[in-house]
This record gives sequence, structure tokens and C-alpha cells, in this order.
Amino acid sequence: MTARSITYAAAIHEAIQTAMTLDERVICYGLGVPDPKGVFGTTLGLQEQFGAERVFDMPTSENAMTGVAVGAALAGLRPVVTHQRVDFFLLAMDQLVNSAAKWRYIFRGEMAVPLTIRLVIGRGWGQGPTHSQSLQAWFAHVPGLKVVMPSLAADAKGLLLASIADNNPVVFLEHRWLHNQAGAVPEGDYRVPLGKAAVLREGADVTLVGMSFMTMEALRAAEHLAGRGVTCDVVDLRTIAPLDWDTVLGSVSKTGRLLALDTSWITGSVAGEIVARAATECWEALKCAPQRLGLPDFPVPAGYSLTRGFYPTACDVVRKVEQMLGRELGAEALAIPADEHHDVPGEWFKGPF
Amino acid sequence: MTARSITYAAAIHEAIQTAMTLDERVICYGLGVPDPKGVFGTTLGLQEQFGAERVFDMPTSENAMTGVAVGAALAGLRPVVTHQRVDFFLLAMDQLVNSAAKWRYIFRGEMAVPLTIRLVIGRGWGQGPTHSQSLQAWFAHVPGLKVVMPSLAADAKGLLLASIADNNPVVFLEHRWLHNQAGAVPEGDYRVPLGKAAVLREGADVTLVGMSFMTMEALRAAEHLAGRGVTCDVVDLRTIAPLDWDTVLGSVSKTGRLLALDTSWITGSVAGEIVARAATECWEALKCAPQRLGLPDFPVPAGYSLTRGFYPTACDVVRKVEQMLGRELGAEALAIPADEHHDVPGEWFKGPF
Amino acid sequence: MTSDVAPQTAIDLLRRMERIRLLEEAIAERYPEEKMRCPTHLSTGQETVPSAIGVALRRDDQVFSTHRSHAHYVGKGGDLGALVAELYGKAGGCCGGRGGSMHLSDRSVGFVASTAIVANSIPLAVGAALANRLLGNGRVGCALFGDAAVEEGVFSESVNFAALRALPVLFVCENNQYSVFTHLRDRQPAGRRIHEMVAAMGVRTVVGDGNDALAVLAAVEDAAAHARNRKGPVFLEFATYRWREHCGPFYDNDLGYRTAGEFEAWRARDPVARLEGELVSRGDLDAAGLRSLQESVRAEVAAAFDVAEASPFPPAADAYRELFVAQDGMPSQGSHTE
Amino acid sequence: MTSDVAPQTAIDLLRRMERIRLLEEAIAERYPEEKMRCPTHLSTGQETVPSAIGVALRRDDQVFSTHRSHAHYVGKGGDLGALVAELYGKAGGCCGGRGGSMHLSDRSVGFVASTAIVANSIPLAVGAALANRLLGNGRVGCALFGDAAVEEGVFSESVNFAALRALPVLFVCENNQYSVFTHLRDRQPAGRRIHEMVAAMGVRTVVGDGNDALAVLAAVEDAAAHARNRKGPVFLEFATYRWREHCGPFYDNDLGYRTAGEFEAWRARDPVARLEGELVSRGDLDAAGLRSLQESVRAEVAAAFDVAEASPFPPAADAYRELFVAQDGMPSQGSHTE
Ligand SMILES: Cc1ncc(C[n+]2csc(CCOP(=O)(O)OP(=O)(O)O)c2C)c(N)n1
Ligand SMILES: Cc1ncc(C[n+]2csc(CCOP(=O)(O)OP(=O)(O)O)c2C)c(N)n1
Ligand SMILES: [Mg+2]
Ligand SMILES: [Mg+2]
Repeated sequence: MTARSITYAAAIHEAIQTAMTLDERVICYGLGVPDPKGVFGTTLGLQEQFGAERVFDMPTSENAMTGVAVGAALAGLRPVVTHQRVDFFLLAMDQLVNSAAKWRYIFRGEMAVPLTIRLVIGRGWGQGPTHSQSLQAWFAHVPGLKVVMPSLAADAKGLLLASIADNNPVVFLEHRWLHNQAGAVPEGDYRVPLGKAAVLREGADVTLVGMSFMTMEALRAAEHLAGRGVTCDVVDLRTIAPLDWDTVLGSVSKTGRLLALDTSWITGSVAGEIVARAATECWEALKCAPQRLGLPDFPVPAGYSLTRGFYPTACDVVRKVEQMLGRELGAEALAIPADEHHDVPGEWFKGPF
Repeated sequence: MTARSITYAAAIHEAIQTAMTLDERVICYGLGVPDPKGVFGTTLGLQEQFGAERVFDMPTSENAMTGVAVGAALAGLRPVVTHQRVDFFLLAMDQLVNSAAKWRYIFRGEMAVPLTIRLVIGRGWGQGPTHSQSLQAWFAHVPGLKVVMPSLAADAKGLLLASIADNNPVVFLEHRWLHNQAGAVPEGDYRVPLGKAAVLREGADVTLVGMSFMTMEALRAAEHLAGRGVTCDVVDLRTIAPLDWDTVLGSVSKTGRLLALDTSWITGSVAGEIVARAATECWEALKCAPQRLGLPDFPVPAGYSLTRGFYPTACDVVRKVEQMLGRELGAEALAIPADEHHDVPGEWFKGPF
Repeated sequence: MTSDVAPQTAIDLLRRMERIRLLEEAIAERYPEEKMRCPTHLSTGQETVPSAIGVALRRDDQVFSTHRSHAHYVGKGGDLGALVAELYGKAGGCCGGRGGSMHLSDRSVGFVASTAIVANSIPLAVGAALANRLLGNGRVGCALFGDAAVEEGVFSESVNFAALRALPVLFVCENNQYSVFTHLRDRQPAGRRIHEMVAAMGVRTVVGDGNDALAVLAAVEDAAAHARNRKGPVFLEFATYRWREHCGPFYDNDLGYRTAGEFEAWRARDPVARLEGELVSRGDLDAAGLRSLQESVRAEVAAAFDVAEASPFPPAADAYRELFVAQDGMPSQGSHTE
Repeated sequence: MTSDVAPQTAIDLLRRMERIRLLEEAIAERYPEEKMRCPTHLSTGQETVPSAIGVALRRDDQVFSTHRSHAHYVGKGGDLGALVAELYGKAGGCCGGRGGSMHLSDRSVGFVASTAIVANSIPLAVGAALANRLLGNGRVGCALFGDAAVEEGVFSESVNFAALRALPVLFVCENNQYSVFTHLRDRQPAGRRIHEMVAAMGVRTVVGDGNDALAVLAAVEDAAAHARNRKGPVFLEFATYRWREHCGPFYDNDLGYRTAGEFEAWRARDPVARLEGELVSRGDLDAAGLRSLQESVRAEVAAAFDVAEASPFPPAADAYRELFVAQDGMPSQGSHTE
């Protein structure tokens, strides 16, 4: 099948469109889904193509509309529900945790909740403390949920199609800074199996474990490190739950060094879970203390100067590797110059969203 | 000050009563607070003593009533809000995370949210999948919240008084199986500082880190192990956030062996955070892979036979220590006999709650 | 209106009510044996609404329920043995022992399930109705709940969405005035009429006497027809009363949260006795017929306990199964993976 | 009623409206400079309600607001320089740059704060009212929000509790028909009247024309007196219209989600121009007086931008402060620790 270069947002759009074409039971709703902006372009034209019974906007009622999705899924549909920020979805935790995650189990496997919930995480444009959280650690702690965090455009498509095809509730997290990143994306009904990490780069010295936008930083760091003679396995988790422990721990066992990267606060992070599991299960293989990077344990400020240095970057990754290997590796070369904007993924990125 | 033996529930009652006597701004509300059962006895008589303006029931509206508490706290009161299960409080995550946890920070420290939220976790009587969750990992991941999990009756009182006195939002988690446990509790305005763990037992071989009901299992295990010549530090966390890393990591550095115990699902647990931090920061001191115990990653079933073995006990603690030390330590002696009920903390514990 | 009901229908209604009454009383009696090791919320006194739902709705209409689920399950025609076995935590339980009293399910009769968080299952019924409309299966969704559930925001949200899209769903409120020990006056403003509040949200509403079984039946039939005919959701509120304690097998009027007088007044209006009397006076049943109906129900109830006692406990390993469905559920079209 | 308003009061009202108008237009103009690197939700066209709130409420009454917060802040008398500096992320911002446009606060004038989650601050206002009653300080809490906020369950929950306890709180809904690009018809059932729905929940309600500033003022004054006199909460709904795009500085009628005709009809009813005209015809102001009022506001707005430009950026290290209060806040009585 051919692959063209399209954006992550377009890849998501293509996944939904493909799913809706393949299966009449797929419906798609959420605030702004049929509006002129179409959730960062990911839902544009879908209502025109599939009709207002299958693609629609919703009242600002996150909790009930999650329950509606669960009920519809139980009754035979395959809803794809979208929220423009994970922060809004805090209102829906009861339906997510007490309903979606538990129904199949409670009712001894006789029912299924084929539901995909798309949530946007990450920075945007000065979004501040309640528009840029990243709650994968919460979701991954709850048995019964699958949690997906694609980094590459191709995976965004393949994992979303696999999520919609999956008969279980899937939380699908899209980083706002990835929507405009382009990459080669296969055409057609392309699916990437849930629960499998990808090794994006192979190396011998350090295992960098990334997810979502942090995989981009890992790749940048690995590229730099290669130039200094340090080679890295870059493991892109892709699915956070169930997590592909074979791949992660296999890589750690090989390199003996782990640095896990997270888009969220460091304490209680998924990166911490990876460090814990590696420490317990790869004890013999580890050559130095396993490490992680994430956000400082503070709400995310909105202001320009306050976010400088708040988010870990490739530069911080290299600094950590320097500590782990006990040698200088030129991390400073990756520092964002003081005269460049650190608060956008590129100069093309404009407000107000 | 004298200390008498009273129950954990009575200790909580005494803490609220003391706080309300000391400070007119303390109010206390929640479902069932003034009813004839008084939230497992913890709020009995308070409405009669302090009046219906300060002590009252509420509509079944968890989210708004959390926001009401935040607003009241901002405007000068010191609310103590009670929910009979943490599971119900899933409805209130927006107000907890987006309001309570962030206000002080966002508004650059000019406001304070002196709010205590009491939540009941743990088993009860066949409570099943949506009445026995234990979400401390969620709360501890969110910057701006303090999270308290007392194990002993004295700490239940001292930490609750300190929580109410604290000018920050505190999530106070009470395990249902602890309410009827008695212990020596000081009279009067007894406060235990937040953020300080207690070393309940000292030893040289292994550090057992417990919280809430798991501290009871740790103590039972440590007692048994002492008889086999293995001595343990039993660290009772008491506060989960901010966590007393000095005490925990100090003990791990001393013993070189860590076993962290959690009341919740193992993946993404606070125990995992402790293992991760110990692996990263006590690397040199560790003598074997750090370990943890928690619940299997499944919703909690209600049925009698299904919960047998679901919750880790002192027996499992000893089994893990056996693995860590590579020798037989008679764990089986602590197994719950097949003819004894495993689903109650004692035969005195009766349904239907 | 009352006299419109055909004798078989009226007897069907009574039989469901007797089942609920006798089953709940048997649970109350045997609960202290400590074999039902889970909470139980009994519906003694509240037999009417669940039974009318069971008679008025089609077998494949989808009912969603709450913590007070036994009656709803039995009313819709759920299997009694599977219910009692569930309370016992047995393998033959309708959830294999995983759910306990608050999580029941019998999809063969359209009792989709009950859940234990107040108001939590209301949007699920709306979601089922959304699916029904899209799938064109002619089914009606139905959410049963108490007077406290309307205080949860998710209730208003659910009603709003159902009204917005005119979905085929019934919202059925059994208003027994109490949430645990707390009277409506401590939870909702004085003068509040729940059905008027809901009418102002934009849905058709009905209010009725929950002790008048035949009237309740007529109201539910009417509402179901309305919803099925694509005319939109209906909210029904019925005044009723829980005789026993909120949770558990006993009477608790001694606790003082409600008066003996109030309790006695409601008990005097016993809906089961009333319908028995009506059917006898209508001539649908004579005294012997009534006795034999009661006897057969009593036998059903006893048999249900036998089933529960005889059923084995599920092995502990059963707790670690069926978290996820293994198979995908979407057709593929030349689908290819990486 | 309109003529009851004293000239100084009417001029005060107009001044606040001019401030909002001119400030928002200046923000729109300068936003493309990319120095305000955060979302902005402008209230051009919606000047009336926030200004009337500012005039009618006392300085220490507590206002809570939303994402569309500039106007609410300015209407209540918030410092303009601190607002613009906040948009710039500067140290002189009212939140020291932490909050951005959606998180404003000026407690010196009773603008407690705005928050960015729809309906999130509504219960906070109710909580403030609860505190006010207990502390006996005579203050009124006030929640400002849009027509989408009433779809959130927390709105109904908040109204229910406020009504139950007759709390001194105003719920003020600026109904501009849209939530982002989505019209009411796609979110709430046909025929819904928000104020009627809320009346049926049990609170006093008022509905009015949000372009008639003097009438809005009278309504808010009346409602505040009602709440302050312990007669319970009041819900006020005003019809209004946002001229510019939901978020950002531009007009967006070209996107087709609303018609040019609708927009033009609302703009023709410009509330600022209308009040200007009324004050001139009442004789409260002559043309020169009006011009000088506008000039002085224009100068205030320019000065606010100067403040913002001149204010330094906070150091990055400021992001890591003030998460927790260090000191305890409860008196102790021979308190002893372990
Ligand atoms: C969200 C939530 N809050 C609180 C509870 C505790 N609770 C269980 S049943 C109940 C009473 C509900 O009253 P109502 O809805 O009137 O039903 P009834 O018990 O009267 O049938 C409460 C508060 C719960 N299960 N879920
Ligand atoms: C809980 C939540 N859901 C969604 C959003 C995204 N959002 C921001 S503003 C807005 C529109 C709100 O409309 P309305 O309340 O009518 O206020 P208006 O913008 O018209 O002033 C939405 C949906 C949000 N901030 N919070
Ligand atoms: Mg009730
Ligand atoms: Mg609006």
C-alpha cells in the first residue's frame, strides 16, 4: 500500500473516515466535531460525508456524553468521542472508570464496550494550567482501559484504526504539538496493533523510552548522541496500557541503561512505572541507576518566560545521559537559543489555540 | 497529655470535634454527616453540638459540593467534606484537580484553599468493583494536593487535625477496615505534622514501606520475620504527598532492601513510585532488586471466593522477603486458614456495609 | 383506564409484584445467616414501578438500574436463581459472583444491568436509545432511579441530550422521599416538584401514585408508546416508599429519621395488597386463584435459594479473567498492518 | 425605571462599557504582534452585563468568571495594566503571568477570579455565598457564565444547593447563543428557555435584553438586593451577542457558522452606542462630555499597554514557587505534636 506524507491530524482524519466507511456502527461526536475548524482539522467534512446521525456536535456535558457513549457501545455502536483537551475530561472520570473500564469485567465478559475516546494533551499556545495536562498515568492505573499515545503520523492513523476496531474502551491521547507534524502514512485500512512498542532506532549504550511528543525529543537526542559515539535504542511506547514490557525490558536488558521520558509530572508518572519495573525485573542487567525525565511537580504556568525550561527537551535527555555515562556529550548544542521561541513547536505555530 | 484507647473512627470524630471547637470557621458536611449512622460513627452528634449552619448533609452532587467547598475555603471557611467512598468522588475530579489543587499556584500564592476532603477507601463487606477503589496514586500525581493515609488511630486524629489546620487542600484517605481498630490516642489538640513518615519498627535487613491498612500487614509480617531472625524497618508513610523521602530513602540506604506495599492496583501505584525513586536514588545501597506488592490489575470482584487471595497480606509480604533474601522464612504460617473468613477484618465486622 | 387492562396483563403485573415482595422478604429473613456477604437494598413497598416496567416494555427494550436493583431485575423478568446466587457470590450468579447485589444483569430479558453509583446508569440508557435509533431496531431504553439521582449533574445532562435528539428513552424516578436517611427537604429546595423541573428542561413528564399499580402500568405503556413512536423521551415520577432500611434486611424506624406515623401511613397503602384486592374485585382472580399464584411464587423464591445454595463458588482464579475482549470487532477491507 | 438611574451612576456604567469596548478592540488590534501568547476570548458586543454587575454590586461582593473573563474583570473594576500585563505573561500581570487571559484576578475590587473550564467557577461562587452567610459579612457571591455552562451538570447541582439553602448568590448567564461555533439549537432542545428551566429548579429568575444597559443595571440591582436580604439566589439571563470570533482577535462570519444578517442585526443594536445615545438624550452627558469620557478611557487603555510593555518577564524560577502555603491556619489550644 502506498504511503504519502501527510500530517498527524490528517492521519487521524483518515483513520476515522476509513473506520466510518468500513463499519456503519462507527459514530463520531464531541464538541466542535462538525464545526468549521473540525477539532484541529481531524473531523472536517465527516458530517457532510456520513450524515448528522453518525457525526454530530454535543452539549457541553462531558460526563453524560461519556456515559452515552458507553451505553451506545453496549447497544451495538462503536463510538469515537473527541474532547479538545484532556482537562475537560476530568468531568467524566466516573463514566470512564466506573462504567467504561469495568462493565465487561463485572458482567463476566458478556458485554463489550467498543469505545474510543480521543483526548488532546500538551501545550498549544500559552494554554496554561488547565488546558495542557497529560493524564496518562491516571488512565494507565485503571484496569480495563487501553491507553494509546502515538508519536508518528503513521502510528496515529494505524493505532486509531486499531483502537476503533478494538472491542474495549481505548483512551487515545494526541499531543497538540504533533497534529501538524507530517510523516509517511500508508493509505487504506492500515492498522497498528495495540500493545506493541516500536524500536525507532537501535543502539547499544542506552535505552530511551518515549511516548507521544517525548519520542520526538528522544529521537533528536539519539541523533546527537550518535554523533558523539553513544548509540541508543529509542523505544516509542505507542501504547501505554497494556504496555509492551517485552520490548522495553528486552532493550533495557540489552543496553543496561534506562532513561524513561514522560509528558506529565514526574511524580507518579508512567516513566516512574517503567523505572520501577526495570529496577525490579532487569536488576542483574542494569549498569547504572535507571533514570527518568518529566515535568516538575507544579501546575503548568501560561506565561512565556515561566515555561522556558519547564518541559524536558532533547538537551535534558543528553544531560541525563551524560550523568549516566559519566562523560561530557555536548548537551548544550541542543539547548534552545535564547532568541528562539521555546513555546511553539515551530514558528509556523500561531495562537490563539 | 493522656492517651486512651479509642477506635480510629472515634479518633477521627475527636479530631473534627476539636477543630470545630478551636476554630469557628471549620464546617463539616457530606452525605450522611448528620444522619443516625454518622459516617461510620465519625460525625455523630456534631450537628447537635455545632449547629446546622456548620454541620450538614448535602444533595447527591459530589462535583458541585467540592466546588462549593473550594469557594467557601477561598472566602474564609475551613471546610471538612466527607464522602463515604472514594469511588463517588470520581465525579468531583474537575473541582479537585482544576480548582482545589491549582488556585493558590495560579493566583500566585495570594489565595489559599484550606480544605480537607475525607474519602473512604478499602473493602467493607463485599463492596465490589465500584465501592472499594483506592486512588491515592491519582491524587499524589497532581501537584498542589496533600494526600494523607493514616494507619494508626493516633495518627488518624493527629493527621486529621493537622490537615484541617493546613492552609492547603488535603485529601484524607480512611481505610474502611481501620475504622474499628483501636489504639492509644492522645487527648486534646493533638497534631501530627503532614509530610513525615513514622518508623514503627526498626530493623537491619529489609525496609517495609506501608500505608493505611497495608501498614498493619507490614507490622504482622515484621513480627513474624523477627522470630525468624530477619529484622525490618517498618516505615508507615502516613502522608503520601508530600512524601517523606528522607525517611524512606534513609531506611532503604540502611537496609539495602525495599519492599513497598500499596492498597491499590500494582501498575501505576504509589509503591511503584517508591521503587522507582529508590532505584534511582539509592542505587549504590541496594543489595537486591527493589520490590512491591499491590492489588492485581483487575477490578475488585464482590464475591466471597473471588476475593480470596486478591489482597496482599502479611503472608505475601513474607513470601516476597523470602525471595529477596533467598531463604525460607515460614510464610505459610501467616496464610489465612481456609476455614476463616478472609473478607472481614475480624468476625465482629458485619454487613451490609 | 384501570379497567382497560386485560386480566392476563393484570395478573402478570401482580405476579411480578408478588415475586418482588416475596423474594425481598426472603432475602431479609435469610440475610443474617451471613451467606449473602454484600450490601442489599431491598424494595419492599416499592414493587409497583419495576413490575409495571416489566409488563409495559418489550422483552428487548433495555432497562438500566441502580443500587436498588433486585426489584428492577425481577420486574423485568430476570432469573431469580441467578439473582440469589449472585448475592451468594456463586458461580451461578448472574455476574458469576463478580458484582454482588448492586450489579445484576439478565440481558435475555432486556435487563441490561444495574450499577452502584447514584445516577451513573442514566446516560447509559440514553446511549442505548441513541443506538436504537441509529440501528432502527424499535427498542426503547429505560433508566430507573431514585429521587436523589436527580441531584446529580449527570441527570440533567442526560435529560438535555435525550430531549435535544428526541431519543426513545424513559426516565423513571421512584420517589421514595429518602436518600439513605436523608429526606428530600434536606437535599432539594422547598416546593420543588421534580417532574416540573424536568418538564422545563423540555421533555414530556408524567407524575403518579406509585401505589396504584394499574395506573402506573397505564402511564408506562403510554410513555413507552410515545418514545417508540419517535416523539421523544418521557420522564415519569411515582411516589413510593421503602419499608425497610436503606441497605440491609431490617426495619429501622427506631432510628428516628422518619416517623412511625409516616411509615404506617405508607404501609397501610400496601401496593401489593391493593392490587390483589383490585384483581379479586375485578373478577380477574378469585381467592383460590390468588392463593395459588402466591404459592407458585413462593415456590419460585424457594427454588431460587436452592439454586444459590447448590451452585459452587467460582474458583479464585476466575477473578483474573475477561478484563478485555481479545477479538477485534470492526470488519476490515484489505486491512494491513505494519 | 430607566430614568431612575442617577446621572453619575449612568456615566459610571457607560465608562465601564467604554473601557471594555476600547480595551478589547486594542487587544484585537495588537494580538497579531504575537506578544500576547495565550488564548483570548473577547467580549466586544457583550459590554453591558459585566458593567452592570460592576456598578450594581458592592466592591467586596465576589465575582467569579470564565474563559471570557476580560470584560468581567474590567466591569468589576479590575486594574487594566495588570490585565494586559497578564496577557503578555509579565511579572506585573494580575497572576504574575501564570494564568494568561483565562485566569484573571483582582481581589481588591471583588473580582475573585476567572477559570477556564466551562461552568467550573459556578460552585465556587456558591461556596463564597455559603461563607458569606456564615461569616455574616453581608456579601453577595456572583457567578458569570455563558449559555453553554448551563449544559454542565455542575450548574444544576450548584443551583440546587444554592436554592436549598437560600444562599446570597447571583447566577448571571450571558446568552450569546453560541458555544464556540455551535448554536444553541445543536446543544439544547428546541423551545428551551433557560430561565424557565432554572425557575423550575426553585430560584427566582429574571430575563432581559442584554443590549439595554440601563435595564440590565436595574435588574442586577434588584437581584442583588434580593440576595442580600436573605431571600435566596437569583438567576439572570440576558440576550447578547459576541461580535468577534470565539477565541482570537478576528471576525469570523466568513466561516459560515452564523449569517452575516444575524451579525449585522446584532451589531446594529450596539449596546455601547445605545447607552451613549441614551445618556446624551437624558442630558447626563453632552457631546463634548462623551468625547472626553472616551478620550480618558482611550488613555487608560493605552497606559495599560504601556504598563504591560514596561513590566519585566518573571524569571523562569518563579514557576517553582507558591504551590503550598507554609503556615498553618487554625488557632491551637495547647496543641501538642507527637
Ligand atoms: C455518586 C454516589 N454518591 C453517593 C452514593 C451513596 N448512596 C448509595 S444509595 C444512595 C441513596 C440514593 O437515594 P435515591 O436515589 O433516592 O434511591 P433510593 O435508595 O431511595 O432507592 C446513596 C447516597 C453512591 N452510591 N453514589
Ligand atoms: C468543560 C469544558 N468543556 C469544553 C471547553 C471548551 N470551551 C471553551 S469556551 C467554550 C464555549 C462556552 O460557551 P459559553 O458558555 O456559551 O460561553 P461563551 O464562549 O459564549 O461566552 C467551550 C466549549 C472548556 N473550556 N471546558
Ligand atoms: Mg430515594
Ligand atoms: Mg455562549
